[in-house]
Amino acid sequence: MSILIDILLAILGVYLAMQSLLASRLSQSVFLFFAFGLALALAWVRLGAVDVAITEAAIAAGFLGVLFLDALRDFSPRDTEEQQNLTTVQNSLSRKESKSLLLPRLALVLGLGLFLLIALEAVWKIPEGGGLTAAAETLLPESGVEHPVTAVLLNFRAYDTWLEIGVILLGLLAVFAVGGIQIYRKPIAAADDPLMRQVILFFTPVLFLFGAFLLYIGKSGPGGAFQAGVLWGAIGILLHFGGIPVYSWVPRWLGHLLLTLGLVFFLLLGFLFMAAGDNLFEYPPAYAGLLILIVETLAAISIAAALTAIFANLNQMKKEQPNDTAQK
Amino acid sequence: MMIKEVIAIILLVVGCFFFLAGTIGVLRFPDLFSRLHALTKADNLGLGFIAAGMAVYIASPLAALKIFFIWLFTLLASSTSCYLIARFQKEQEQSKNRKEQG
Amino acid sequence: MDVFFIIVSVFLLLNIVLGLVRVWRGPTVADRLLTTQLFGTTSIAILLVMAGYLEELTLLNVAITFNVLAVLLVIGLVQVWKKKKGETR
Amino acid sequence: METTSLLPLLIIISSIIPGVLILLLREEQVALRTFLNLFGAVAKVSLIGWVFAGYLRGEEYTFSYNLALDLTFSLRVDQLGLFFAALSSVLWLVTTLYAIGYLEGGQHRRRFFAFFSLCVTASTGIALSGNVVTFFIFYEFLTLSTYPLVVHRGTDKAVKAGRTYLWYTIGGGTVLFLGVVGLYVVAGPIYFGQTEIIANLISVYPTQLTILFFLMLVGLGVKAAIFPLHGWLPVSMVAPAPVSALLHAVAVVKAGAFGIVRLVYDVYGIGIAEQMNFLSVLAVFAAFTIIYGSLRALYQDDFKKRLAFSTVSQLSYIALGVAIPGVLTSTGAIVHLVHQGIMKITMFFTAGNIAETYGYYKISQLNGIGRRMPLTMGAFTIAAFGMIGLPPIAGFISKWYLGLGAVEAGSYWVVLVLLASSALNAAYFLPIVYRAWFCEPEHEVVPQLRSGRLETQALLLIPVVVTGILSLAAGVFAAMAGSPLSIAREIAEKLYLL
Amino acid sequence: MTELPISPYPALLVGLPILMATLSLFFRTRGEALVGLIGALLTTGLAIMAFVEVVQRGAVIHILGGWEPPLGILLRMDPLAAVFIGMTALVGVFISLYAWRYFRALETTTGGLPLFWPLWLFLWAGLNGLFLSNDLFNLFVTIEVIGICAVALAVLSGKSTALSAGLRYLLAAITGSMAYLFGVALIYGSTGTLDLGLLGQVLEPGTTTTFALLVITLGLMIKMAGFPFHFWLPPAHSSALAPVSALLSALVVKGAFYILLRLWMEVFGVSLTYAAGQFIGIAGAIAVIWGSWQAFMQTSLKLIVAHSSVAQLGYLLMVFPLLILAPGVTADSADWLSSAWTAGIYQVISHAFAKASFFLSAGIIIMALGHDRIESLRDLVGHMRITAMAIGIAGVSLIGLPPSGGFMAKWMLLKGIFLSGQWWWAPVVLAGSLLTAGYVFMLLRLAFAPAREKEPFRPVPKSLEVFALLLALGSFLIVFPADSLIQFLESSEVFGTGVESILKGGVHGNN
Amino acid sequence: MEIYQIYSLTSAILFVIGLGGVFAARHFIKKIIATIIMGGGVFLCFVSFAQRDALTFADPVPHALVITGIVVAVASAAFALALARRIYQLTGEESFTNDK
Repeated sequence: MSILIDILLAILGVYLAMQSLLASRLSQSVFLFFAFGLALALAWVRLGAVDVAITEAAIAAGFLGVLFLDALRDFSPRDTEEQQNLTTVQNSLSRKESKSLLLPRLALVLGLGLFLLIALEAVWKIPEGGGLTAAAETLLPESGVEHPVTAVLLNFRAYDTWLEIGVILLGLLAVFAVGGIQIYRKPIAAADDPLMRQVILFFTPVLFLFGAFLLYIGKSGPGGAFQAGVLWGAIGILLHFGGIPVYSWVPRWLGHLLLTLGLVFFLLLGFLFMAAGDNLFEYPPAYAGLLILIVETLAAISIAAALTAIFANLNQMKKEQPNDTAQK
Repeated sequence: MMIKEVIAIILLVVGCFFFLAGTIGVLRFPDLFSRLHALTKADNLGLGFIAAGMAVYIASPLAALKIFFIWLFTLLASSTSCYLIARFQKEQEQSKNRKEQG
Repeated sequence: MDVFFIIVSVFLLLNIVLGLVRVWRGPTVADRLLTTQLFGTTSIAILLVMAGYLEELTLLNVAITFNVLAVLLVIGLVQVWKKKKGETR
Repeated sequence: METTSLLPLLIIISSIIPGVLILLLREEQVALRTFLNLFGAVAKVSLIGWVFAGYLRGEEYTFSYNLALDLTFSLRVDQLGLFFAALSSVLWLVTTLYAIGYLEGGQHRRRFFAFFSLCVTASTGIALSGNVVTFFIFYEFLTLSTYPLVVHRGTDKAVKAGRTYLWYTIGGGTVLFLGVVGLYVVAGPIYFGQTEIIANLISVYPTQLTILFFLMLVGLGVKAAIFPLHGWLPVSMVAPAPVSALLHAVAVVKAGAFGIVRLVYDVYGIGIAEQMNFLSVLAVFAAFTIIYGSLRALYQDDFKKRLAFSTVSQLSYIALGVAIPGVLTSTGAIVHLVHQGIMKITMFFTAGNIAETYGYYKISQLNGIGRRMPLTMGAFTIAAFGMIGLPPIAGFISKWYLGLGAVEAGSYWVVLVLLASSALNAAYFLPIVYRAWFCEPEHEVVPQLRSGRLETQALLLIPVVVTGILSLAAGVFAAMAGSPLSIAREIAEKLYLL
Repeated sequence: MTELPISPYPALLVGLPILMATLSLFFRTRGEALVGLIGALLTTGLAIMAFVEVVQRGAVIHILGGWEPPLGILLRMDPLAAVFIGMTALVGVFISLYAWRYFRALETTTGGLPLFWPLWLFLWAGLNGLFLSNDLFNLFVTIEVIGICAVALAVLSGKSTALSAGLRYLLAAITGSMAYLFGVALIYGSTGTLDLGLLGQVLEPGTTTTFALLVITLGLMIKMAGFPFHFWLPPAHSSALAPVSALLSALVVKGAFYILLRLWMEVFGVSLTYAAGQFIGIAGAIAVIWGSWQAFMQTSLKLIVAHSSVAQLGYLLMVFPLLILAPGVTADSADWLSSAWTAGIYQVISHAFAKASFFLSAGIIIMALGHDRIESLRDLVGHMRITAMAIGIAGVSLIGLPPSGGFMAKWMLLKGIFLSGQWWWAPVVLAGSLLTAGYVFMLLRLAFAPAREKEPFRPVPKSLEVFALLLALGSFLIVFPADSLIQFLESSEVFGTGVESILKGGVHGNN
Repeated sequence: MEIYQIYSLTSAILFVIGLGGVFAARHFIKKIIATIIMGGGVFLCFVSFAQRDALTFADPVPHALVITGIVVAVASAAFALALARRIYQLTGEESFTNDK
């Protein structure tokens, strides 16, 4: 009976995914994509992956959603109502064009269909694997935390997590590489909406507290550095919206310090205990819980800083445009 | 069947009704502002009933507090966004009118 | 009781599916925004129901996260549109 | 492999190091460059002399370095290799002298001399290589180091010629590569002289080994300019005279011819090659090339072009000698490696001298040139008579042995080919000689280049006189011990005793 | 596995570059470059020390966090990994030195470029991490690190062509890694482990495994620009800055190849068939011909070099059909395996050196002339002889003429082809060589030709030319230690074994 | 049919939809969305298998992997978005011009 929910959810997810790709307008695409994110988050819940659900909701729907929305402002000159006629003209154009594309399209669809059939058979016939549940269960007491997912993330597979924090920093560096380092500059205009101010002022402490709560609860239940980091990052984004661009208030070195703190501290701690023991990230079991909490806190700060910076840099990227077009 | 379950069922059914009403409103009402109105009012109320039902069902003070907060946040978020959306639409229409006039 | 929770969840899910029609039809950006709002609220309701059904109270945290980020999205969107308008004007 | 010695490596290095150093010098450092060049050339000649003396005492010199798996870089001194190495190092010395005079005041001399050194490195490397892979490595190295020399002038014509040259040689190199790899796969690493390996395998893999033989033959035939693979040779005449001399007499074409000798004698073994009828095919092509090259030479008015087609023809004497089994023909073939080299180099020097001194490039312009440049034309005349096969000049010896051997082997048609070729040789060389000595010059011309009382620059004159005398001496003193003929005979006898 | 000695080097090889990268972030242009260069030199030193360690002690491991697989992650530095790390260090240090000088020279005109150094050190750490990794998921994270760094570096110039090519590259990279990850999910689902060593023992053949193999191979083919998925490579590599192009083509694409090699040899032995090997070989063969032909048709230097990468990577794929044995052939009786392995390794190394040198030379030419149309190469020998020499030498190695590393690769490849009886690959190898010779000598011909008109010519720092030349020479010098290198590799578990396609129990033995 | 199987089948479908989208979609943003949908499919696959082997709790390793994966995918998507926006700012192009 409960399978009905799953079937419905699956259909919803597939439908949303397809529609978000097939939608003729960009804003349609993006909103359907949000909905897809929500459906996916519900799917995680159904599968008992609460950590994943929080992460998905926070970063894939929340953070990425804001980024997409911000991007829409670049991309949708045709989306306003006045220009709908233009869209239909273009649609008919593309229809004419699509005639010549019929054969490759058909080949693509056939190829994908075949691929899908094999994929379905492969996941259907998947042999019983066993997984690592038992192994995680036996080693959990030594890890210093009670929640198995946190234990895997911060202790058993700490190396992956460390690299992942690096990837977030890298994402920021890559964004810098595209648009230059814009975050330390003051933006031109600030918002002056009284209600918005109030909302932001109200939500900032809520976000902070809830983030801290998730960080702390990560020890024993779903939550942890990433979720907390994204929520704290949301503070930065909100403040940016509210006309308080955080980075333009801090000196460059401090901003960079916040950005790299988690990654570097994580590594240095690892090196420290490597000098004592044999291996990187090998914590003495007695202090593991405390160390993990510290590492998580710093990581969350860095993640928050990086996400804010990614958003802020993307948001301010356009300011440079007149210069570039002049060069072009 | 325990008494709290009965209460929960009743509250949930009522909540569902409001949700349905909100959705129908979104689908059927002619213009944005009335749709906005239907959705925000009905859904918040629906969520309130469902939250109340679940609080009764779970019957733990901490969970109840959390559920209450969830409802509160949703109220805040949706009322804010309702206002923001409405104002956004209003401003857009105004600017459109201005363009048409000038 | 479980059956009832499932029915409620399915009902709410169907609600979302109905709301999709509005995303499809538009016609304004604000309309689409509004349906996202609908999705958000309904999802939270589903989460609450599931929290009871699965007896997994941590789902409430998920619901709060949804909540908070819905606000973020809405503010972001409006802000963005306002800025855009300001620039095009 | 029994004794390792650095001497063969030293012989190679003696020209690489000057080459690389010259490349690093500045264009203006003429004296240092000349010194390096001559030092390298002299060092190489004396090292080879030393090794030669040691070899006569019965010492063995091998050097090997294992590159990977069965890919071994191996240098080994044997009689045939030493013979070829001596030829190229001596002629290099002479050519270097000539080039110094020839290019005086020219452009890019640094590059020229550097690649000149690298080129002779490759050539001695080919001579001393101990196995097929090493041979191949140097063979390709030779292609690369001669390319900049061919395009040296940098004119569009030169660059075009360079392109033709490359396509032929790289194509040939690729075919050879295929053959060599195939040989390694079928027979394992083959050292020169280990003919028993193929002899044992021939009954197991007859088809494969046949295919491989012809693949390698084609690869080598490109450089040896056997018809129809000769197209690059006349075109690359645009290169400066010393380069042509080197290409035609010492390095490139000889590498091909030497490769064929190695392939037949030291890889497959003369017995197998004969038994499988490889040789008759080679003989037919060689004979055809001899006649074809001579016929084409008849119609060339460009001096160097005529010489070039003559080279095509003369080279195939070597292939022909290899293709007819017998001690005498083998002797003829091997000795022709040297004889053709010194005679042809003389001729190219002559052409270069005339071009440099009077600016004449065509045969029709050569009326009476002999009176103005008696020494140069004297040397040319000796070389031309040698080519025709008049005794007692070097060319006569080779032809004599080839003819005798052919009779001995019962291939009388070869004698006919030789006679026809000689007649043709006479037909295209004698007019030049006649013009030079007996025709009146059409008009008085002032030489562009003249130093002192000599007919041309000393550095241009000395080499041509030396090689002219050498080609006479090689014929006159052929019977003496240590002459090219006696060595070649020794090599051939060893081959057939084995 | 666990009885191998534990060494700190694997952890340091990943940690140190990242530490230096973050440090360099705190400085401005000059300081950033200095810290970055120091980081590059330190990493090189570390890599050499680690290499020596492996030579002395054999394969070493590092158990991260002290948790052994399957739950934990293991870093393993065996001879194969050591060779790749060593290659990265050698090529990387020259490119670093070049980049240092190059950006200083650029600074006078465009104000310098920030972020090159942190990104490059991150990339280096990612590459080291990839070569050391022994865990399917960890490999995914490292290829993502590499992918993001590579694209970010590729778009550093900020030109719209570079950005467009970069986006294409990034989308291809993400698609590739997602496909790879899908395979990983299926493998984990069916075995419950991610450790390569354990997987090799427990993986069972079946539909799921075969499909996982398919998607993983597809994903990695996209990442390494294997034939049908090569579309992103030429624009991305040709539009980047010179040192970046060199890094991308010399090192980055090799990462995906390394994973492919490792997984096919160590993990997927059970579901590989002779046909699979042939299939990937065909992709490689087409790439060789197509890429060389495309390179031949280009008119700008960097595009020639970039298309040539497609072809040269094709040779790498052609090693696979030799390593997958036909049914009934055992690894002991297949005497071509070490030839095939040597061919692969030497193709990787010599291509890294030669291609890096080629791109660096192209950078020099662009710096001198402002563009890289091939007509501008006229009389290159006259005014930039060292660069001309570098191009010549690198080109010779690409063609595979002796005695270069490329020759060693081609020789061993051809030998393996004949020994295994799969002669049908031979024409491809030869045709590829001839086509390569075609475009390389087209360049050289122009270099020797006289200049038509005097082009405005900006002086270029001599040291740049020298670094390019040293790299080109490197592609020759690597031949000399070949014998000891192969012996060193043969002590590794992977090297010298082939995948026998007789499946476990002989159930799925049909192809 | 068990619950996890619904999701694992869905995961395959999502993956293929995303894969098709990457190739067929024209607009940059849609291509980026397609890659994220692909990623969603892959992560769903991981988690669905984790649910299958649940003892006292579901297999935590896939959950951890998926969290890592989501973050990595988001970082790449942010970068792609930056590129797409920059290209649009500089050239006004919204899709690859020479695409198919």
